Amino acid sequence: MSRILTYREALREGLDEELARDPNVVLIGEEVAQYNGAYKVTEGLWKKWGDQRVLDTPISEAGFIGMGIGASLLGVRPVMELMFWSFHSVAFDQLVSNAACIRYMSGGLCHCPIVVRGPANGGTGVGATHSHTPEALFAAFPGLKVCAPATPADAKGLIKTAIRDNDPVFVMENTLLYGTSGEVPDPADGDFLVPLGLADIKREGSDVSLIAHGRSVIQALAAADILQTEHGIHAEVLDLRSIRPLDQDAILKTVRKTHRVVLVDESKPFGGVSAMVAMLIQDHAFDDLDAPIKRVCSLDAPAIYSQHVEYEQLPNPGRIVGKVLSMA
Amino acid sequence: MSRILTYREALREGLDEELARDPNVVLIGEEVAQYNGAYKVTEGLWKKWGDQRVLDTPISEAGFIGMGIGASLLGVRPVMELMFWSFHSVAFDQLVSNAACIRYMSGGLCHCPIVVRGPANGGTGVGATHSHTPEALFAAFPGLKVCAPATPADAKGLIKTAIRDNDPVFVMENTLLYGTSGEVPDPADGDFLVPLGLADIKREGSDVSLIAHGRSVIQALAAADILQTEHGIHAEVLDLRSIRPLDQDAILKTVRKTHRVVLVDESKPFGGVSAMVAMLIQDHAFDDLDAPIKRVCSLDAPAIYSQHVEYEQLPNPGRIVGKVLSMA
Amino acid sequence: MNRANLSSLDFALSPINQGLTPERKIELFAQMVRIRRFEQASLKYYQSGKIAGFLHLYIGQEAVAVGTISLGGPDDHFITAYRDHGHALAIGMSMNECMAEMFGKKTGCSKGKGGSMHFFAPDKNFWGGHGIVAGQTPLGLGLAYALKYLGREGCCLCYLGDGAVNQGTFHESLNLAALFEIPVVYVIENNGYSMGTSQGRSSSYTSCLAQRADAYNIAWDVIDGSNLYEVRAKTHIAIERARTQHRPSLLEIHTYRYYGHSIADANHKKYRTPEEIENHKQNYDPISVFRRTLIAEGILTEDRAAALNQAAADEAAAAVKFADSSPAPSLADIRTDVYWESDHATPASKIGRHFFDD
Amino acid sequence: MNRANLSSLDFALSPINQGLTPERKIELFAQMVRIRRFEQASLKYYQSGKIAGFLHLYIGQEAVAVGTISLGGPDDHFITAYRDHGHALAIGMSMNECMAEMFGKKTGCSKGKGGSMHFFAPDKNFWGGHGIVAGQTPLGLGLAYALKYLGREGCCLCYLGDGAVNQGTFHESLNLAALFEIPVVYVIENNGYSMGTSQGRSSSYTSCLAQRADAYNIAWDVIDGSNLYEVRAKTHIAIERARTQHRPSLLEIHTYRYYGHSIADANHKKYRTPEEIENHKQNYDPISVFRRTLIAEGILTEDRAAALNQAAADEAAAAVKFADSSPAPSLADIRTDVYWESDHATPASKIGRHFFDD
Ligand SMILES: Cc1ncc(C[n+]2csc(CCOP(=O)(O)OP(=O)(O)O)c2C)c(N)n1
Ligand SMILES: Cc1ncc(C[n+]2csc(CCOP(=O)(O)OP(=O)(O)O)c2C)c(N)n1
Ligand SMILES: [Mg+2]
Ligand SMILES: [Mg+2]
Repeated sequence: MSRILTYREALREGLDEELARDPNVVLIGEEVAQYNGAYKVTEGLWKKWGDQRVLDTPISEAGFIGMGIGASLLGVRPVMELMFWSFHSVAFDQLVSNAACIRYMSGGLCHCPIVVRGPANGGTGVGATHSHTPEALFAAFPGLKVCAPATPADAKGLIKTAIRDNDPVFVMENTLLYGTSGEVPDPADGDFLVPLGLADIKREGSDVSLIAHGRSVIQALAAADILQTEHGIHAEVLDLRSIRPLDQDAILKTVRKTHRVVLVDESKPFGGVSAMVAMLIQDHAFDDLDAPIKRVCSLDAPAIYSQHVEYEQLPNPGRIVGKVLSMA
Repeated sequence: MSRILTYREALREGLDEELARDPNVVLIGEEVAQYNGAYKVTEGLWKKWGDQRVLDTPISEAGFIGMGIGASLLGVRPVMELMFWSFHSVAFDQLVSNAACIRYMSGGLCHCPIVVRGPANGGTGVGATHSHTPEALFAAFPGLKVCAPATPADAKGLIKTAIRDNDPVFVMENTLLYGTSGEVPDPADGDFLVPLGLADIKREGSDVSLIAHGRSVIQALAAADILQTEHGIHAEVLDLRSIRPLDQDAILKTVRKTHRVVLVDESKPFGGVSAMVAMLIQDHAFDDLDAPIKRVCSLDAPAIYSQHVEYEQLPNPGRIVGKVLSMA
Repeated sequence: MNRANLSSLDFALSPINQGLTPERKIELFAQMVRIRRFEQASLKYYQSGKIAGFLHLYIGQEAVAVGTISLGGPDDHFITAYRDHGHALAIGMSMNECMAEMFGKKTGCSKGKGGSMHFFAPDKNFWGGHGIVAGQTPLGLGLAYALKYLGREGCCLCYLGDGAVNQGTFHESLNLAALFEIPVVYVIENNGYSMGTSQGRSSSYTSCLAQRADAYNIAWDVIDGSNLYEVRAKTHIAIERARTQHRPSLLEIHTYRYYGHSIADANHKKYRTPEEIENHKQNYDPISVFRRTLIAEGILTEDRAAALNQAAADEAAAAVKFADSSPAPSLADIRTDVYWESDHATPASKIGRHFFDD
Repeated sequence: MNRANLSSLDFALSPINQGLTPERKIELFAQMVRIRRFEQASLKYYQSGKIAGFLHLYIGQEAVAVGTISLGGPDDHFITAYRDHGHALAIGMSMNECMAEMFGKKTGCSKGKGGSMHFFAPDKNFWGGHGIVAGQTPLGLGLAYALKYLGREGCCLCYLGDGAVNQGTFHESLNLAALFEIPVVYVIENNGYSMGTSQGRSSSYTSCLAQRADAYNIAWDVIDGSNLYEVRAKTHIAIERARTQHRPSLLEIHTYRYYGHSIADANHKKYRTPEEIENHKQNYDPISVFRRTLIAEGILTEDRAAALNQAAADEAAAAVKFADSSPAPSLADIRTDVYWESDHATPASKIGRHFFDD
């Protein structure tokens, strides 16, 4: 039995279940407790679990994330919210020098089972400093794990897996997805987990592979609809879900099936997850490609505020369809 | 007439000339003045130019880099040293939210002519937190420019260009190159500048293209020697010099000449400059490739301390030669 | 925030206020009214969907921006956080360009690229409008450093919130300001809350937030932000300290926002009692307080106040019309204003690839 | 740093010192001697090229690590910066594992992966060894937070330098420590310099660096680091405050390093006068001071001191032999200790690609 939940509710249910399962799980962040979360992901959890388990912090991201890293060394399992992932920039050293490297620098004596979560996306009219999409940036650091769920079920399954994982996992959510709904398995049917490192075919197809993560998956699905109904093109949509670990097998499998690839990635085009995926595909499936790998990324400028053009700066079904058609 | 200078002297000469040319140029950083620079790049400049022009700071990278950004808005042209580029992590927000976005968010009303410079490399036995190579990370942010000189002449030519450029330019130097020497044009023969965005063939060849930047260029040149003398393979070595802007034409040109590519990049392999270069090559020269693009990156772990294996973690001539031979 | 502890000296007698002509006083009053009317209009159009993203209203805090900025001379500069409408208007930016910015239009002060949080007017010495909490604090330091470096006798007023004091960069900035003797005046606009978190839940301190300045041997003061005369009198001292002695100050101005943190803040009546909000509106509203003062001084009449109010409302309505009928940015506009060199089509901009759209 | 201003009370009489047996006092003396001999050996082998990277010697500061760490109980934890050899040995790490770490060997405490700046011994409550200035300060906060969360009556001592106080994260940590009532004791090891920059050129403050704690309503004290008894007496008060009241403290311990910032620092005789260095060696050397004290107390003889010295030198020489003859990490070792899941070959580690070497 599954129920229809919003992405936000699914995350919350996942957090709640893990708070219940393990007394060392603690939620930490700005406005996560008494205010119920800036985006209401943690709504009700402070009331249910109290001050010890759900902790409001001052606006000191480096301080409280570093605190969580330190606490994790002694077995506490902090799940820290960045109100926006964009604010990683003020905590960057703690994230990439301490969380990513402490296990290594200690020769494996330390481990750092933290989760950092929050929304990482553009498209909400908040401008350049609030619209960063840092998943590729962090995946570049060995020692870190990164995932970006696109559906409510994946959001729940991945947040729970992230909390149980003994390495630092950065979960990139999406403000534009919080309100979307989908089927999520019933807890009564058992613990629902989605492993890191496992991609998911969100739509089968044979003509072209659209490979995406996060909200770009939703855009790719919409594009696939248009391609099928208006152009008779059957696009397969592969949702990476997890960026590091990365499901290379699934990537190569869809490429070998369709021989044509469009990567959809909200990152800016210099780099991004898609550049890495392209590198891997051309390396491992060189002879399977009928055409160059193409991408639909954000247009290459800081995120614009204006609601009149912001949509066009991001990957969207129109741009994806256009890109696929241009390959024909 | 050219002279033989070390990379360090060449940088210093470039800084000195720009201090002389423009009274708004100021050097700012930890130990850059009275101590003469942790790596002696700025040696003698405080004595020559005084407190106003060469300024020691406390260990507050976010504070003093933000200060430089703010000052640049009013026409001061700060050249800021990060003692190690690795310390970007504590100033990240100032670098990617303020320096990169202020022009955009102000609709072009502000501009930010700063330079941030310092060494960005591994290989000196200082471990994971001091060995970051963030050139791809910053090149991903539209609004920023990034370069990484490999030779004394390029170091001088690029630092001078960076200082005159009206956008934020991040110059990635290399502690292992500071002591290397090479020909640098004589100032008596005129102002010597190397433009951003112009790659340089450091060695001609016809069989395979080694594309690199920074110290990897030197490693690629050593590998090319071995390939030629021991294996009769003529490798062309393209030095990107500038990461953003990027000389795509030069990249495609060498690919179209040799049809085989090995990218040499000290970045960790998830992403890096090389993933982006691979993406561009397969996109624009798909039919010119006889084999998948291969890479030699740092081995995928935080930088190890041990002097006994550190060399092997980084791209080196042996690993490059091995990679080229494996393609045959 | 304990208003009762705040001083009740008559700051009208301070020399800097005695120098105000009646017309200038009315102008200051009118500026506060304009800010309020402008924001009320923006609220309406935010709710109707014309304005995107966040809307952080300044309503209740007007005396801070108007009082402090009224002291600015030709070489004084200003920078603030995302709650920037009040500063922008006080600085002399037009309602049109501000409203158009929020409507995401090309005629906006930042061409629709910055939005509500990122108003800029460098020609009026106003450097934004910054969205990352406390991210502007080292920039303010840098503006002031530049003034000193360039030999100009001026200072930078850098505003931040009571929640922003807990960002590390602010502390780095304070130390640098003191060490390098930089003419910066930091102004904490203490409205008692950072989003839903009260001052006491976000900051530990001895007597007040400004006293943290002692840590760096920096002068500080606490100001009642409902009293425009007091704001001017005390801020003036700090500005003079900066201009003439190149010494920084930290001011804490007690104030209050009537609305939520942003208009998306549906909670703001949960973390504050209705009585608390009402008390501020009744007793500490900066506009009402100053109106009463000016009437008592015999300078303003209720009629003139009403007329100014109407004029401000009309101006705001006209700004909405202007914004609404202005053109939106084009797709091509997305890619301008990234690089100076590209915008100016310099030779440098033509070498190498700068943009990576496929 | 004005030694003359420091107190000259007889801290031998403090209860925490009165409880020391003669043998324990000699042990503390011996620990300081061991640190010095260990570092002298490491200096020698750094110069001969056996040790790579940086070498930050602790020589001159020994009483800080030994005095403070001697107070640690089973639930007290420790974390410091890159100048970490003294703390490591005081905590009970062996010279062998430390020397081997610097030699880059598999038998090193961090398997040769961390080097001189990154010694770790979690089994002894020692959490590093951290290279980014002040980067450890929120970690220390977190360790202490965890102790409180887990209901253990202990605290975390977190060390930092006088230059590190100007990193923003340290201030964020102080505010959080006070606000959340976290049992952390921050110890500024004030050796007067951050690299070539004297305290006065890097920090602005009122009377001393520790007084910055007032900004957060945190208790603070200043300690003469040449006097082991004083270090113990005053630190103990802070530790008790943490353990029993869950309240943080900020201690500033005045000390001195005889060598340069690191052995790569060729300048250290330029930014300090030879007289200054000599004065410290002659009058404030923590080992000499404590030796004289113990001899005056009739506990130690010159002969025993010499024997301890020799034993330490022998131990260091043996550690060098151990390190030199230990195996280096293999190429395969580069890729372990990145992920816990991979190291433990868990099911999770087998799903998806974790490493991206071609
Ligand atoms: C680094 C960072 N963290 C968090 C936020 C989200 N945020 C925006 S405003 C705000 C509250 C700030 O409160 P305060 O400084 O008191 O200013 P006020 O809004 O009251 O004017 C928060 C948490 C942000 N923009 N930047
Ligand atoms: C963020 C950062 N900036 C700069 C450095 C380089 N650095 C290492 S130690 C040091 C001086 C620190 O001085 P202090 O805190 O007084 O400690 P001490 O070395 O005297 O023990 C500097 C500048 C660094 N490691 N990290
Ligand atoms: Mg506030
Ligand atoms: Mg020091």
